[in-house]
Amino acid sequence: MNWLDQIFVTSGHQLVSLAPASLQPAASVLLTIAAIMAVCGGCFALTTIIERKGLGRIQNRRGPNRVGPCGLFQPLADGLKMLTKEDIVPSSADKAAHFLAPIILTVPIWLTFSLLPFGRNMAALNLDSGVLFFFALGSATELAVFMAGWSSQNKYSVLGAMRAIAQMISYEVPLALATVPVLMLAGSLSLVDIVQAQGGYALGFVPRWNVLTPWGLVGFGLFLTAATAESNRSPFDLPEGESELIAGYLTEYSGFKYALFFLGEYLGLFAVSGLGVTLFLGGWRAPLPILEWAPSWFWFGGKFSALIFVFIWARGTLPRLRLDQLLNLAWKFLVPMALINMLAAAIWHLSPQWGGVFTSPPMRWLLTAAMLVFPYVWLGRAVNPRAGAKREYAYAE
Amino acid sequence: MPNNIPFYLAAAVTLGGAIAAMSLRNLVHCALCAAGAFAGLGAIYLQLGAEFVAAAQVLVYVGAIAMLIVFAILLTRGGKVKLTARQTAPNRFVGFLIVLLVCASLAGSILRSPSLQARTLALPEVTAPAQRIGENLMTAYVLPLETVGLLLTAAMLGAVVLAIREEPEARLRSEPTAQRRQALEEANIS
Amino acid sequence: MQSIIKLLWLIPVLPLAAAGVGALLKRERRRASALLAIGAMTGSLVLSLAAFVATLPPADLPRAVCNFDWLDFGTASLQLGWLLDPLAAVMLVMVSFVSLLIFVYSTGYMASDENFTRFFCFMSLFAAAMLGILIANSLLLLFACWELVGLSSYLLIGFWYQKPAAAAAAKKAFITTRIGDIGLLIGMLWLYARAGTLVFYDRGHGCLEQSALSQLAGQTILGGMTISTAISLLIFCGAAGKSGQVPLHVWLPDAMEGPTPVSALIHAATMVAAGIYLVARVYPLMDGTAALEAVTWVGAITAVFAAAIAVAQNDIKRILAYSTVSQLGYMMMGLGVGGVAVGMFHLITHAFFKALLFLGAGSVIFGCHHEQDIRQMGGLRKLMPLTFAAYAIGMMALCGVPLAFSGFWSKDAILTAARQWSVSSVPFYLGMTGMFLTAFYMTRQMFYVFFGRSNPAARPAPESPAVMTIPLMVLAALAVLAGLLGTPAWPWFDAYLKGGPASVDFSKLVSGRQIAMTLLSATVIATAMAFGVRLYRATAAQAPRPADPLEAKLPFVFACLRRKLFFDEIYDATFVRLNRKFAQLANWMDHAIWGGLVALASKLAVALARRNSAFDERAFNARFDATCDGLKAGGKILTRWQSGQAQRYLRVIGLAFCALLLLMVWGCK
Amino acid sequence: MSPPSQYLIVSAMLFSVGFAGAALRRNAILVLIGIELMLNAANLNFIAFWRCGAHPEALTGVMFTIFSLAIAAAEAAVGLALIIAVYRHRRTIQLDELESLKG
Repeated sequence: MNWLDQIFVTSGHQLVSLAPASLQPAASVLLTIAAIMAVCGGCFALTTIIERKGLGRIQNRRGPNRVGPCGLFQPLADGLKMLTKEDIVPSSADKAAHFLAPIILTVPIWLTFSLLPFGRNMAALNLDSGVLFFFALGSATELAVFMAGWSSQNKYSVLGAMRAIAQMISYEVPLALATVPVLMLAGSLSLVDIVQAQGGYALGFVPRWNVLTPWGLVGFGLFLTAATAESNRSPFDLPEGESELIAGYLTEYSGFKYALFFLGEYLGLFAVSGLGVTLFLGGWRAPLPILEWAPSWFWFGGKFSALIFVFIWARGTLPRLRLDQLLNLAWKFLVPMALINMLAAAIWHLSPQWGGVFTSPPMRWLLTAAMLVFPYVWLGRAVNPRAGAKREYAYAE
Repeated sequence: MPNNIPFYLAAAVTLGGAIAAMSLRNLVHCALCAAGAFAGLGAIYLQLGAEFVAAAQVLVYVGAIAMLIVFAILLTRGGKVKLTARQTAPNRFVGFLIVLLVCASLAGSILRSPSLQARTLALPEVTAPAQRIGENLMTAYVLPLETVGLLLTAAMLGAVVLAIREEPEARLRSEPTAQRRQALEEANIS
Repeated sequence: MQSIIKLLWLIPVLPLAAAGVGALLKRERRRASALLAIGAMTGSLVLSLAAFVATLPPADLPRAVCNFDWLDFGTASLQLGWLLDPLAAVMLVMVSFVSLLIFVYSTGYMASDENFTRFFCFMSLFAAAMLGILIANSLLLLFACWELVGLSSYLLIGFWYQKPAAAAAAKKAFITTRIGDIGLLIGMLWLYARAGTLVFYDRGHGCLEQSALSQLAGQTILGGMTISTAISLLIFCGAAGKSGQVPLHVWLPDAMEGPTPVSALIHAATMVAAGIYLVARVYPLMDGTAALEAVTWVGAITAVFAAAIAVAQNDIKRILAYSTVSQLGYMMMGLGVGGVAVGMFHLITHAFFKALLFLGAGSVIFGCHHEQDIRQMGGLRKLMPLTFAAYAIGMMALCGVPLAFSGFWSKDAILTAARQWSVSSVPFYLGMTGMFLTAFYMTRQMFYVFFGRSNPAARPAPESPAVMTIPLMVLAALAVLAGLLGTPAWPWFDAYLKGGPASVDFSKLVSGRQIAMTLLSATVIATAMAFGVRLYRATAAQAPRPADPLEAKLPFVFACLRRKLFFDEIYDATFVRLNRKFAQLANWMDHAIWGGLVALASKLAVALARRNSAFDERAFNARFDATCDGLKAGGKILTRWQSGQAQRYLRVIGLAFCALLLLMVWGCK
Repeated sequence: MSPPSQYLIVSAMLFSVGFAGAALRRNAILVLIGIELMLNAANLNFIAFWRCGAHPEALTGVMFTIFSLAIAAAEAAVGLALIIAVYRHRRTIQLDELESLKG
């Protein structure tokens, strides 16, 4: 089954070897870029239709079903519509910034895909400080959001941009802190090494994925929450709260640039999902030893799709937060919880050295789980002091 | 030197961004160009093999400092361009001469340095692995690390204290809300 | 013993952590703070018991120590450490047990106080410091904890700092004990200078071990006094301050302004015992020196003196306070005449019955709505039967009623030792007098509080809640039973401290000397009680109470005693007044002498200057003005450089930078 | 041009540009940006010397740059907070109008 696992790698090599020798490095790079762009572009198209269909299901309606079989060609139609629409630039806008914002938004996100290991030997770049790079590129999008909001010279745009930036800065902290335990235990910032560190099975069948440890579970939860906020998705989509801000920093965009923002948003979602899969869900590793025969990219794709589905599900289910709730959640719950999680991971890591009962996995489990459950309950109460109280509803007379 | 093209590109972005940042009229443009210069410098670090520093550079300068500057510009109403206003400090020609002098003396001293002339070989292949940096931070540089942590905390507190808005009527304003809350509670009880 | 010593540091650290966490709790988290303090104290008690069990004979070692370097300076180093020996272990158990009971009691007594959490935070801090003193194996660590005890007692006495009396009492306690502490500090420094270490026991190198002791005892200073005597006296200063010995006792009765549990914990059971413990701890240093005689005399005088004052007091807690001072005197006397075991045994028994009395008094005060004047009480026997019973047991134990009560056995040991003291027999008679007075004033108090008719104005309430009475009953049981550990027939306590097994020998109980002592004590106490009953039965029965019958008979003596033998007045008239006078003198010196000299000098100078000025005006000034003008013009040019323009400065920096660079690159070839 | 000196030349130019901005522009925020650029130029020097120096395995230049980055972050935060505070009091951040420290 090895050939199936490495099919993309070997076919890529063969394609590159067709090129003249002097151009082979460049050809290899171009091929990788083309492959990533094609796959992610395809995913983008597919996700839009799946999301609309899925939301439709959740809301008890059918979703798009006119274009093609079951509405499957809807993304094509949407794309055509976007591309042929008039590109309107407000007359008072700052033209250069207005033009550059969508580009600056999408380029760093494309770059992040080069770091993800999509399968065994399938990472385009194995940077030594990959995770840090990932966050660096993610933080570059804040500037693009600011440019979009400010250059539109529209109050709604500026307000939306400011909200988005406040949200992104706030949630970058827990996002980064939630990943720290993984880095600590893998001993590396490289995504390839992190997947490597999650190899093998405990007891012969339980995979050693980070999510299957107490701190990994908590870290994954924190990561997922912060990632949702970081990619401005519901229930954290305040910057685009249409009832308050029309469409936030996107208000003055139309046509292709609007499509680019849309693309950027989905690509951001893909990027954090891919990172989540890599950091917590074992990357391209199979969940059971008997399933090792399936190719690694299949498992990555499967976990990735499951995560995307969770995001769609959350969007269809959860109501939008208020701004103060949003910031309270970040600073009073996620950040302290992530710090405690780091301590728990450190204890998990060091406890075997203490000897005695601590070497047994159940004891380590209990210890770290206890360390995390109590702060969870306590901090949860601090964020929402009325939790547990009897709910009171105000009805109209 | 064809293999040096990435370096020239990054250097051009850095210097171009810096020059634009220092010469444009619109402050927000200046800040954005400065962010570009910071990012270009990150690219140079990457070429030099300092991956970790490059990532940190982008994270800190583009992600944080540029955003801070932009916020400061908006808070001080610097985004509004007054085209009539003078942009440069007084005695600009004297200043310009001094700047030229600084530039010339720096460049001259670099070009004349005999120890730099001697190293005409290609760069050695070294990298700064993140793991080694971490080990260094936790062993030899642990005191500076703690000090920097303290400094950052102090700076954060200082920045908050400096920039916080003094509100003498803050207490007065909170009282009506307390009353309102009480009223709401009473309404709930009834 | 070796295994428990590793964990010994936890005993003080647990309450310390509870205090730290409690300080962070919100004021509304009353339950949490109480549970935290009580939980930490329970942990300490469990560890203390474990430590105690480890020291029980046959123990593997006489004592276990654990030392570590605290800081190095040059070639010397300061060591800290902790130790475990029978002396420390028994105190640990006593302190943590009594503290725990008082914590539980406080949850009832302080229930309506709004600063409940602060109270438990301070109490935990106090307990931590006290336990720290007990396990300290270094005079330095002991001193640090000692000062912490002082601080926390300051905080606790002044707990109701809104009351001016409480604030003043806290200040008084702090300053008075500080006077003693200066002695302790000097003694400590001297000891360090001579012995080179402050660690008590360190495998033969400690300052209480043979080599250091013989070196200290070998050298003499002024008047043939050995250095160990001098250092011992200085250390005893600290102990006297903390334990309220004459003449530094004045703070202790005033400290009753604090909440009653505080009085019970600090001024009955633990803190005042710290002084006794300190003397017991450094006993090897004092052994065989003249310092022990000083300890004995101070103790004996304090015992009588405080008991006499207690006769004329009307505040229920103040009486107990003076009684404490008096009993502390007994302890000091016991240490002086009989050694560690005698003094410490009375300390332990006293801790139980005095804590019992204070908590009983607290219960009475709680029931009488914070009324503390015994003349306003009365008839509480029927309303508070449990409190009455407990209080009566405590009172009997305090008086030393023979055979059944712990106070008898411990006091008996002291008096027996005093009888055999080779130096003088006066302390024995003083002790007997003190015993008489003790029985008398306790009888007086009992009649006033519990007998007679209740005062309707005081609106006495029925019995206190169970959380308060249960500690009372536990302490009452202990006040009786603790004495059994040190009877002459079975001197277990003495043997335990020495690290050997105790032998049972009932014949000692019926030896002629013992019977004589018992009969003598019984006679003295019975006489005193009968006297008290006769005097006060009639008075107590009337409500409102008439004047004190003793006052009617001996007005002058009574007035003197009521004013506490004028100690506060004497201090005001001597030390305070002297201080003020000295300040006035200094002030006058400043004004009259130094001021006069200065004025004279200045007058001379002025006269000289007048003469000179005329000359100057013509000869020098013209030129000088010209120079000044020149300077001023130059200054103006220079001020233009300091323009306040940051960027101009930056440019100058740039120029300087260029110059430096050029100099470096092209200049130094 | 030798490898180290090309980086040094870029660094020198960056420094000069930053210095020019700091010395010639009126706006305090731009002056701050100029100072940041100068700091960056110094960082580039550290990295270049680390790479071309005799003991690259010691990571000295890299460590220094990391600390410098942290300090730059603190400096920017405090500097901008100062600028905002000054703006509140004086309603201007033009440096030539802020001359209360004039001698």
